[in-house]
Amino acid sequence: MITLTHFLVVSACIFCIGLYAVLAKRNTIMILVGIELMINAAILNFVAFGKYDKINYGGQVFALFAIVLAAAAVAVGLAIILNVYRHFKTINPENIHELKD
Amino acid sequence: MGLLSILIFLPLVATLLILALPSSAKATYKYVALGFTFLQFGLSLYLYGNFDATLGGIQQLDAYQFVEQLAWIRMDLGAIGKLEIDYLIGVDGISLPLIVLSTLVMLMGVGASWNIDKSPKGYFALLMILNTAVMGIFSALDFFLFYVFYEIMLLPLYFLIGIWGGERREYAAIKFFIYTLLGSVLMLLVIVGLYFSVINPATGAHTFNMLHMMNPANYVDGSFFAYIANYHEVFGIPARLIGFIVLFFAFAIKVPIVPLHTWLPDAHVEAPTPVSIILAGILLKIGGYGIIRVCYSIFPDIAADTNWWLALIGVISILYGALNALAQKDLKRMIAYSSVSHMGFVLLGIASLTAEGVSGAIFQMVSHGFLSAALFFLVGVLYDRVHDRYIYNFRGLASLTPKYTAYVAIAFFASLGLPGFSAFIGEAFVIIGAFNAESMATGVPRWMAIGGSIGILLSAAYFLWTLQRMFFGQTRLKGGLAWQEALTDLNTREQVILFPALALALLLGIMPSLIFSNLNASVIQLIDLIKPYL
Amino acid sequence: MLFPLLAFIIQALLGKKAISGNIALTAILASTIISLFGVFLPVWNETTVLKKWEWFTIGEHTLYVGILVNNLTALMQLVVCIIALPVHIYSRAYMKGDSGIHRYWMYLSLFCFAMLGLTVSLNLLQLYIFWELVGFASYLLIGFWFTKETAVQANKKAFLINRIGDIGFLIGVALVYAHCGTLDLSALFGQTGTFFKGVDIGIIPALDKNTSWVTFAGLAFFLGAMAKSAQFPLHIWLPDAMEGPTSVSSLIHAATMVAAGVFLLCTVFPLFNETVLLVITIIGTITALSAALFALGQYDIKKVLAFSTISQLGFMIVGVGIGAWDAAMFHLTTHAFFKCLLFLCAGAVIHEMAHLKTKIQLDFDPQDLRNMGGLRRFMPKTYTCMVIASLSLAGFPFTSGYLSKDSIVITTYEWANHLGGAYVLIPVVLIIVSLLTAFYIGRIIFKTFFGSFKYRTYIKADMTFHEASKTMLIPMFVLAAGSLFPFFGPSPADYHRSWIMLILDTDSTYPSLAQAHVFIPALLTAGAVLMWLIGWNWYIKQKYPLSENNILVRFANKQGYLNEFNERIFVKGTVELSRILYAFDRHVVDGLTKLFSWFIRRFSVIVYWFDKHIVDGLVNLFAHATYYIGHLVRHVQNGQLQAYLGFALTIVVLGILYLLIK
Amino acid sequence: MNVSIPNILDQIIASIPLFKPELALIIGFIVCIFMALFIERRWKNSTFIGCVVTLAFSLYYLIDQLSTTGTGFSGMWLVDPLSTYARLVIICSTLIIAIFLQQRHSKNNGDVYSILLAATLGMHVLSSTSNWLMAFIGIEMVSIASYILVGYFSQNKVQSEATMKYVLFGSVCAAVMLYGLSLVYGLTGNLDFQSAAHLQGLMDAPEAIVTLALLFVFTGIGFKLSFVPFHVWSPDVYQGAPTAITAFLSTIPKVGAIVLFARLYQSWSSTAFYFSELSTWFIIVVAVVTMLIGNLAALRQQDVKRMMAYSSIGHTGLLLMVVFAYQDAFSYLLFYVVAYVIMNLATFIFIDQIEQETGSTSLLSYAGLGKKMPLLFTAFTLVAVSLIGIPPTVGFVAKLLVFTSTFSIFQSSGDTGPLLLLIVGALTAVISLFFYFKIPLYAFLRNSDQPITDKKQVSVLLIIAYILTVLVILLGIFPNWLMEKVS
Repeated sequence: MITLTHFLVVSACIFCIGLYAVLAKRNTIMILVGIELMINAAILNFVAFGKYDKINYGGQVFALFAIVLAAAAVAVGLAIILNVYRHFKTINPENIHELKD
Repeated sequence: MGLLSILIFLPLVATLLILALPSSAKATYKYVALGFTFLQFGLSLYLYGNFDATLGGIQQLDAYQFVEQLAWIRMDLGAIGKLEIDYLIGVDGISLPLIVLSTLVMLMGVGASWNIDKSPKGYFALLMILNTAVMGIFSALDFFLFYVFYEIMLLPLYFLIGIWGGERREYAAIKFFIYTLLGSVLMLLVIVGLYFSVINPATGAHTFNMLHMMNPANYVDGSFFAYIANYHEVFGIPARLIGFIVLFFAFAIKVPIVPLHTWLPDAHVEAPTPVSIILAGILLKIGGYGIIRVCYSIFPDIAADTNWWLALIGVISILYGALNALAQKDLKRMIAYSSVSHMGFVLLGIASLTAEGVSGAIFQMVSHGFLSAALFFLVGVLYDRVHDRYIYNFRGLASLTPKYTAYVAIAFFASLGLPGFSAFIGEAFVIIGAFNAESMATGVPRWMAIGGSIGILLSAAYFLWTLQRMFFGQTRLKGGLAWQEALTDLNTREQVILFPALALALLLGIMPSLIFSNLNASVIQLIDLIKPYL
Repeated sequence: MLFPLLAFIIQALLGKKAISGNIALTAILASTIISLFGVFLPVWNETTVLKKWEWFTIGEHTLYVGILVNNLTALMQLVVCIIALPVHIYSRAYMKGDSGIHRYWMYLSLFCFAMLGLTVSLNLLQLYIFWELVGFASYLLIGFWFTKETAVQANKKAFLINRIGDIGFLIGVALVYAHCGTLDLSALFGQTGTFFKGVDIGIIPALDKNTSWVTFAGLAFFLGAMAKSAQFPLHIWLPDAMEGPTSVSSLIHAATMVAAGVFLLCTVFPLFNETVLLVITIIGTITALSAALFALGQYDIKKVLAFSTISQLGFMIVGVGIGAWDAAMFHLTTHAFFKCLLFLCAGAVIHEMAHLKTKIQLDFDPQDLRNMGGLRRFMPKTYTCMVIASLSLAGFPFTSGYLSKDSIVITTYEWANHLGGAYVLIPVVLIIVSLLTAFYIGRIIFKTFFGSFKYRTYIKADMTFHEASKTMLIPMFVLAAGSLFPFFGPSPADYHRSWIMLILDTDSTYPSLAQAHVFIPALLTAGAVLMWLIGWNWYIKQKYPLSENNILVRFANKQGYLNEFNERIFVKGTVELSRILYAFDRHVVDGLTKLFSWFIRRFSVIVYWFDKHIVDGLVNLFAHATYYIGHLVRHVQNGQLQAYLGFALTIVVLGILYLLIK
Repeated sequence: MNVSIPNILDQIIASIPLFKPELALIIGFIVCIFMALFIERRWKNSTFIGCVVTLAFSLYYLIDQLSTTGTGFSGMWLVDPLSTYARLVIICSTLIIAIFLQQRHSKNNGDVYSILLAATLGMHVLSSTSNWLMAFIGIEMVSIASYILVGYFSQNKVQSEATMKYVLFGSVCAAVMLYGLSLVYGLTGNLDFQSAAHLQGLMDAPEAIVTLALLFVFTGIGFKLSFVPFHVWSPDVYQGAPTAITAFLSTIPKVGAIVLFARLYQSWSSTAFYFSELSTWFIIVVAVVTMLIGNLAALRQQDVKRMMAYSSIGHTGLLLMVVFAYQDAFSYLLFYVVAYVIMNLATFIFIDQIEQETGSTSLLSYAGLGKKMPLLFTAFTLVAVSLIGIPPTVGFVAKLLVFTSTFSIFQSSGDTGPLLLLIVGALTAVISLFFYFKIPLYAFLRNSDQPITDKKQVSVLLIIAYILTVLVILLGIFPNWLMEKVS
């Protein structure tokens, strides 16, 4: 039987993977993916916790909204990455440092 | 709108007028400024004439004169209570002489800036704003109001030094500004603290009213700056002590004392002549005034405890400034350092906590006011002629410009404390007061007084030496003939500006009662305020 | 008293136009008349006049200004006037044609005003004010020829050294004020004053004179007096002060101003306790001796006189020190006359020499004794005056100097005798000094007026080296009259009968010794005569053909070996000694001051360096430090997105860890 | 309790009135989209007008909401004076921003306004909720809208890079926050952070998890407020974005976020439990560090916009101080916010104006401009003075109020935290003098080499800016005009 703990562990793992992707990947798309993973980890948490929240299903609702917003954010993100690519001809964040002190 | 308010805001009107005038009317600006300052001067004289010398002032409002009180800011801050700030102004024997002095010096300043041609509009506008601020500082009795004027004063000065100054003007201006702001922001914290510690007995609300702050009865028990009963400690230091130190620090920067004086020489050397005049003539006095009005009146207990240190600082400033002045090769710098030395006397006198010392200190402030103004003006005259202030580049000016030399000699002797001139009275009574301190048991030892009197000797040394180096002996100029051509003697305008100052120095030297009579009641009251804590 | 002030103001206003000096002259004349008939005669030996007006109130105390005229002050201001008048007249001729003459008169009037004010001041502060004004006037007059480098140096030096004294004075004033709460002279030192009777008016109940502060105050006042009347080691300014015009030297640096110190001491005399008095006496003695010795070695006529002034002042100081301030005042008065006269004569001589110099384009120092000689025949009147004055200085009978000097020496002797022990040294020294005085003044006379004039060859028929003009001579005669005994007392021998002593009489605490009155004057006179003879022989004999003067020749023959002896052992010795001492004075005492001032300047430079680099440096350092931290903070902003994220999240993680393990 | 559908519907209907301004915004938003799609082509500026009208409507509704307080949508939506005034500020400043955009980017800018409205809506949500769900939605709305705004006009490398950094950084923070929220939700089973159950849940939960959750949550808010260490994005983005957008970023989002944060902090710090003191310490430390870093880093900047970015970081520190001192009376919180908004808007309008003149935002290009445009630079200097906090300007009064409230806390508690805040706040004012006064320094004290080309420019924007400047002074001298309103 799968307990809450399993969900939490899994989501924590996903979160960490996402974090790793965000910090380590040399490709902006991959960073976006990482972000997605982190968000999904959170969503997983919500759903898992939501199971115990019988009153007004806050967890599930939150999860739904989170999914929507994440989708929107990622959409915007992709568009902007495209834009960046137009100018820089690369999407490696390392090479994108016009702005700095 | 009482006379005092008029006195304060007259220059503001002048500013608006100047700003309103089209730049085609360049030439009229200075006349506007002159007119208004003159009006102001007359007004201040009128106030001085109608001043009732028997009233003390210091901590009770009814003893102040020309008082105006309007509710200014009333804010409800919920849990913190109501914020009440009054537009409260008034003068007593300590502030009035300084106001008159300021108006006079302002007049000199405007006169000195007669041939400013670099964007005169801004120049005179700023000058007038500065004027307003100064008047406000000397007459404000509400701490918030005081602080506001105190800060407003900085801005015009920054630009006056920064725009119309010499080569290193940026450095000088920002240095001056930073120094003073550092003092004042810390002062703000103390003001807030006082605000919470003091309540207005009438309304029961917290207040910024200085006079309430001077009365121990108004302090809330257990409040931050409450008196010795249940007092706070910060890092093991009594809160009141800290408050006193912070305020003293803020004003000491203005005085300035050693080692907080380093802005002064730079500011003076870089500032244009009129600004130096105002700087030395008025702004340094604000420091001394603040120490008397704020530090000593609001923290009498601490004042009584710490005056030994203050006196020490005073003596150090005297000697240190004098020695520095002796070492200078730049005339203006020399005079700047001499100011440090002379203001040291003020501190010593105040710290002596004797009627003689304090009166002497205030007298010294006044006399140094126009004497230093005159000195800087004289330097400016020289600088206008040949654009050089380096002492060793001049020799035997006496035979070249007799009038100028005469004025310089008089000014020098007046400020080295030759009897018959005002500086002597000031310094002599500071010394006497400092000696008296021991019999009054205010805790200022005699050796400090002696140290101070050595300062008199040193001042004689550097002034005479300069006189000898620059004016006597065979004429020998660095610039050669070109300079001989350039070095014309004083013209009428310059004499018109100089003569009153020196005449006043003489007059006050012979009849000090002109100031002492109005001063005395307040001083005695101040001493009585502090005495219980000795 | 106010006349000179008016004169000063008027002349200040007139500026260049006031050349004649008539104004000053009339003014001083007026004030002389007033001071004689209006002030002196009524007050003298009568009740003291005391007028006061409120000046200002400070704290609880009110200060008054006013005039206080008692015997002492009346005498003093009379002296000032009477000396000042002739000098004014004299100056008209002496200073004629000088470019800055208008300034001269201005300053002179200023000085007279200040000096008179000083004499009649009511309270110590007022006294102090005039005291400094006097110094200021002398500063101006010394530096009268301000293009002369030495003059400017001299007046700076004079003023600064006087400043030292002034500070002493000021400290004294402050102390008195702090303890008695008043500065009124009559209240302090009058017959009923605090110090005189120990009556309680001050903060402290009954005044005990032996408290430390009284001593301190006394010493402070004495410091003031030392500087003003050129006591060792603060005497160094006086010789240099001779850079001023001679008339000025005669008035200020011989007769009046330098005496102000003595006057001050007499005024505050009740303040002094034994310790202070002893110090005063010793200093006075040292001064007298050293100055006399220095005088021996001088060639500049004015310098000799300057040193002699110093040594005479020493006498007066001793007089005060031993408590006989009446004697001191007496000597002050007489000295004023003859020393002033001496200077005027010297002035006349120098004047002529200078004329000659300008005539015969030759470069020599018109003040150098070695260039003079044999002037007797050219300017006999001057010669006479000078001789009278010198006799008076040397203390010959029938001169005023005789009376006053004896009065001091005798009193000292009595005093010493009373105390016994090492104190006896002091009168002995004084006697020696007066002998030396006789010698060097004789030397001047001989060197100036006898012997052969070095430049006589230049004096052709057409250019006459003539007597000084009338305007210069008349004052000299007046003063000459003044330096003879009848002017001061009926008896040529007994100083007790002189009117000054009679009035100012201080009750001496010690018995007067009859024999002293006989023996000391005799000794002095004899010694003086001896000195003169020695001088005579020594300076004349070598230079004049024997046929000149038979009496002398015989005398010389008899005393030949004695002369040799004197010459070798005594005179030479003394002269050498004086040379050495003078060198010492020049290079050590004066050198010390030079060194000191040099040191102060160096020190000030160091302090300035400190100020510039340490104090200000710290400020700038602080600013730069802040600025640099600002720079460090920016390292995070390297433009790397992931670096940003890493940074932020690392901080978060660190925070978490910290919170967990804390 | 399990409420029946009709009840819920009734409740929703009942709470509609509380939602009017937002409804207006929503409608306006949709309308604007269509206008941008169809009408804009024929009728220029139509969307702008639509936007303005919308804002006006919502303003109107807000004003008659002033007195009302209440909660709606089963406690998810709460309306109280704080939120109302905050939304007023937001609406007004959005209006100015809209005009700003219209003035600067008049071509093909239709959609911008709709996005602006969306952002405003998000802000409204932020400022008037105590529910995590709403809060998150609000934050995300604002964020996404701002991403688009920043990226919308991106023509060159710099702008697109700024956008990218903004997006990625923002999304990561949002994700982290979301994770934190999920944990919080798990621990408490409740999404209303003011409710007792929520606090109770936090108290019962194991400390480690709570700590983790709180810090994660703060990450998200920190990104919006851009306090240390989540400030790193702001300089780059501020510099890269068009000035109008920078003005928007530096002011409006912060208003909403600070209100939310204030509510959160107030509710959490009220308990006598470890996470209360934890959040207290968190806020103190962060405030101090933020003030220091913001002002110190600004010292070295040569680009005005970048400098202003740091300065706004520094001001965030002060805002945190306000939050820290935020007790029952919110008046000075609002006062500070208003002051801050006024000053920043004015500043950026000036910067933009100068950029139009000289085509550069580097300080060096300001040299000697004081003679060319004396009025503008005088006003600019006054605003700078206000930013430093020197009387007689609104900045000073705001700062005074902050200090006052903080001091009152210090006096009552007596611990060193608030004192530290006070001292640092005072000192950073001195430091800030350095860089703010670079503007007049270059403009007035330095002399320019290029010839003076005097062209009189009077635009709507400038007039607005001057009005704002006058406000800065007037409110500085008579602050109670404003205070009487808000309290």
